[in-house]
Amino acid sequence: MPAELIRILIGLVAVALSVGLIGLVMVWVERKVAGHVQRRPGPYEVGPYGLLQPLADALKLVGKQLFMPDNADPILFWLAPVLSFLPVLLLFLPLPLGDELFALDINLGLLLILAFSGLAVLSLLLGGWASNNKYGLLGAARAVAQSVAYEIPLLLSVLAVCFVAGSLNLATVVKEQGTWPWNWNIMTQPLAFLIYIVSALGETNRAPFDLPEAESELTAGFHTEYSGMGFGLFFLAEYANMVVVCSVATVLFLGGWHGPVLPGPVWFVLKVSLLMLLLVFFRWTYPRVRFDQLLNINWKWLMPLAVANLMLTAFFVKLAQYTVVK
Amino acid sequence: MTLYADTQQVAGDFYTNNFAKTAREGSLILNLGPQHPSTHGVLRVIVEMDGEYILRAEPVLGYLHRMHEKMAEVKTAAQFIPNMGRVDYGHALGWNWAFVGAVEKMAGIEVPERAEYVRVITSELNRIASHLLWWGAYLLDLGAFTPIMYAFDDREKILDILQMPTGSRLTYSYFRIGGVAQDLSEDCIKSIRDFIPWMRSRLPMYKDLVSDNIILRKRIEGIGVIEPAQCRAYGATGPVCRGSGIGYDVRRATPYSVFPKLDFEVPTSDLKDARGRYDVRMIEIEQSMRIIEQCLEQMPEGDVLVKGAPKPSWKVPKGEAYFAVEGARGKIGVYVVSDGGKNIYRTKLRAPGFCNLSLFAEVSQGTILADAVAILGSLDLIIPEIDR
Amino acid sequence: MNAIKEALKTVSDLWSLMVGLKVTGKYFLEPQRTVRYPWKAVANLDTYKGHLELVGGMKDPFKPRCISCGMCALACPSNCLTVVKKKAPKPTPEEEKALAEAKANGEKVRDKTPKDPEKFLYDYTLCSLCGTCMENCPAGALRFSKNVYMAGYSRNDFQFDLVLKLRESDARAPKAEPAAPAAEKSEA
Amino acid sequence: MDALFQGLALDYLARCDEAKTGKAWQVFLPASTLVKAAERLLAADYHIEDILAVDCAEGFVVTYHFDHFDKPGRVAIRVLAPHEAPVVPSIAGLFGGAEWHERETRDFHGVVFEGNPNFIPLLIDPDMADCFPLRKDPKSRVKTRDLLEAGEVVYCNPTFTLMAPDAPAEGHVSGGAKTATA
Repeated sequence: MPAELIRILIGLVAVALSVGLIGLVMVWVERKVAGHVQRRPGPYEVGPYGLLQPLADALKLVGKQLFMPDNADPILFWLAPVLSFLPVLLLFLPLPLGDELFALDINLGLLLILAFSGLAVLSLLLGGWASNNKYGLLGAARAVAQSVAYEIPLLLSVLAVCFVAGSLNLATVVKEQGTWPWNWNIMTQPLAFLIYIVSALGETNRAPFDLPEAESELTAGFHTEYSGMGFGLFFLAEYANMVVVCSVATVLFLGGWHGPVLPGPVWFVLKVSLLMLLLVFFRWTYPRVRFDQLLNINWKWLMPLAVANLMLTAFFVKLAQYTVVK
Repeated sequence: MTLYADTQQVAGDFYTNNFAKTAREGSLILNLGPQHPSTHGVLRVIVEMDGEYILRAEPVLGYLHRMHEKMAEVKTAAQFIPNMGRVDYGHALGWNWAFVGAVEKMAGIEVPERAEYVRVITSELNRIASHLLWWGAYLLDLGAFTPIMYAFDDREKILDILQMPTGSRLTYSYFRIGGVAQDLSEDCIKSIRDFIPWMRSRLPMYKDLVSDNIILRKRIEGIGVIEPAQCRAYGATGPVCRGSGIGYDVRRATPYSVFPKLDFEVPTSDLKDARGRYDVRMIEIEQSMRIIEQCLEQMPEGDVLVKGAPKPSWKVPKGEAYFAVEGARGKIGVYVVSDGGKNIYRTKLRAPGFCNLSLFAEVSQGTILADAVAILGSLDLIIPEIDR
Repeated sequence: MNAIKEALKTVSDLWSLMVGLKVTGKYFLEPQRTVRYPWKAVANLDTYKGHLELVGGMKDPFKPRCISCGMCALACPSNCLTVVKKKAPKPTPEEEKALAEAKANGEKVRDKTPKDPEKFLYDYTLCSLCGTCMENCPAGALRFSKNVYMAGYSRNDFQFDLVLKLRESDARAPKAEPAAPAAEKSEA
Repeated sequence: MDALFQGLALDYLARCDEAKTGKAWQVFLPASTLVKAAERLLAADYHIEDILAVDCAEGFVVTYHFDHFDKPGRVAIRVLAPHEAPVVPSIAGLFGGAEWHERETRDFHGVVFEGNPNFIPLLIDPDMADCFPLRKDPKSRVKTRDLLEAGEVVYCNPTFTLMAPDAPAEGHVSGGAKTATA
């Protein structure tokens, strides 16, 4: 038992450090990719290739005065950014980076991730509500409606994979898959993968589904009134969430640490990075969808498709069982 | 929290209070602007919202009001020209032309033919620049960040070209009473000739990246429908009325300068919605390039400023004149009355954006917030022009 | 039939998203179009229209061609120009005598007052760079400078005497490299 | 144009040289006829261009410019609003766009448009809404007839002296038979 506990503690510290690092690197990647897509260099002054730019920005954010608007609810206002960041740390624990490289080997790994990622929306709601700002309120309302809606197809698509693997343990799911791309779940579950990616965009409030913070409509949505580290934590949590979402996609659909030649963790990081790059490209390519369209996509397309996919999967899994038994 | 109209007793300025008087219970009064990312400057729109739906909207103007019409009273006609570049930074040459044209009309000054061609070329280039600026900014309103950079890449080329004869990049004061300040140099003409095929080659990319994009189509199709009758009641002109199926273009309706000699189409769209206005502007870019090409072919040699152009002590002849040109946003009209003094007795600037924006309150009713932003953008507003 | 059409349309609609990605992907790999400003200078500075400057005379390039007629100040829409004329030098006694003589003889006396201005005050904060002054100058003594790198810490830095500026350019001329630092590094 | 305004109490109707003044017709109306005239113009598919006032010696000449999308030809409808009580009926009920133009004219000249649904300052700060920047000093005001182009007169009400040349009581009337002076 103590060995398990120590493992978790080490894992937590490692995660806390790496989340910070990943956040900084992702900010740099996002800005650099955006720059190159728009045919400008992106950050390039601070450090080689502007690598230290996010660090400089982070230092600036840390150094800023913590400012709260009049009539805002002080407790909730400051609780919100912290609450948005903390659950993210937990999300990393059950993720298997390699064959033996994970902090928490738990049967319900997937469930843990889904449960804690559901907490994120609470922080957005609190932040938007507590800041006594109409834009914030609208942004918070959008965030809740969007998260609640997109959680369902997300769950359903993930569930389909779990049916195939027969386990909620992420390590088991990975082990079920093989080395080569045609051994990965994406081949058996392409629809689930698509649904997962789209819902993930909705869950993490990434463009083109970044409605809670749609700046042309709501200035900055739920974090309109946040500055300094309050904003910084929201920002960091957003990127950390992105990493989690991409990691889960890698584990479930892209064969996790499997891959030829290179060691497992490298493959894992590579796959996650590629997915992240895809999300970044989405953001810098597409216009934002409208709110009613966003929900329409969910309820009219993703939900029925996800349910149908799940039923089919269940059917085939059962069929396979029978044939195997006989 | 003073979020609701019924509890809103004190907060709010003159306009909010004036607006809130008839507000219904439980609705949300929201100030979009004067500092807001989608209002392109300092436009302020007070909206009464029921959730995401807009019940009522009222633009509040005047944050950039500079009283150009008063300045026209205290300056001589020639001295007022620099002001015209500042009215609309998007299509500054259109305003240059409207004012200069009105004074020329009143004074009966004939402009050399080459100057007319130079005017057409530069103001059409300026129109393309203005449409590109609109295109980028509109996509920004709709949440796409990259198109504005591509648009500015192309617009930059136009600014470089226009910098050669005018010396400025945005607020041109290039036209003079009786001609233009400087002839187009050989270099300048060459870069215009180079620019047109380049711009043509860019348009398919615009189409691929944006115009055909399903998200964009869903965002702008069917929103902000403006009926022709509304265009008449509000005096909406330019791409707004052409997007509603009215083929009205001042260059064709009341031709001025050398436009009768030029072959170009006036694009219209029967969609009447934001998509219609979008399409019209995209086609106008092509048509402007056609006009420029023809002008380069036809342009004669000669002076660009009439002999005996007005000196500083010039007295504006008595009379009145209304001169309208087709700006990037619609009909730019300048009305001048002179009593024979150095300064013009009364100058009235008719800004197309002003009339187009006055439609907004009616059109945005009952739409959701995101659509209202999309409609606002589709009207192509330049706030300094509206506030004057 | 309709359902199939609908489905096909949906697919083509979704394909438009891929086309968009293709465009951004293509530009992602292409070279940048921006100029890294402080390290490289942009190419279009030669047509730039900066603040006004006086044109030097034919003989002495550091003595203004201006004849202090004041047309520019009259034409200026924003009253940013003030021309201060030079006073006639105090005549020496001999000159005074000669003058009186000439007057007595009814000869036309050549005015000794120098034409060039004592001061040519220019307020760049007011100037709208319209060029009206240049166009109305009978001597062609004004032009726009190409000075892009005009910056200052106070408003007073933008109110200067153009005559002085022209003279200063004399002092600076031998050094030969007063141009902006950016221009030097423009290669590479 | 005279057919369009058939039966309305006009003061003055003149055809103008479009190449020189930019408008085809110029009409002076008493304030009471304005709304009816606007109704006719709306029915004839005219669109509103702008509303402005010119501060003349006799009063504010409030000018409404209308134009036609299909058959271009600008019509200037003019109403004289005396300096002491510059009141003109609003046409915002007919032409929605007129609301803003009227408010702008109020800001600049202080002309009151009766019946405008939202008659608050538009461009000028409400705190200094009563300064009317374009009102001229009484000494520098010019007479209407010296300022505006007379045009080719089609009809002139005998009691209307605003545009008559300085020598009074000429009252050049032509085509008056067509338009009844109701």
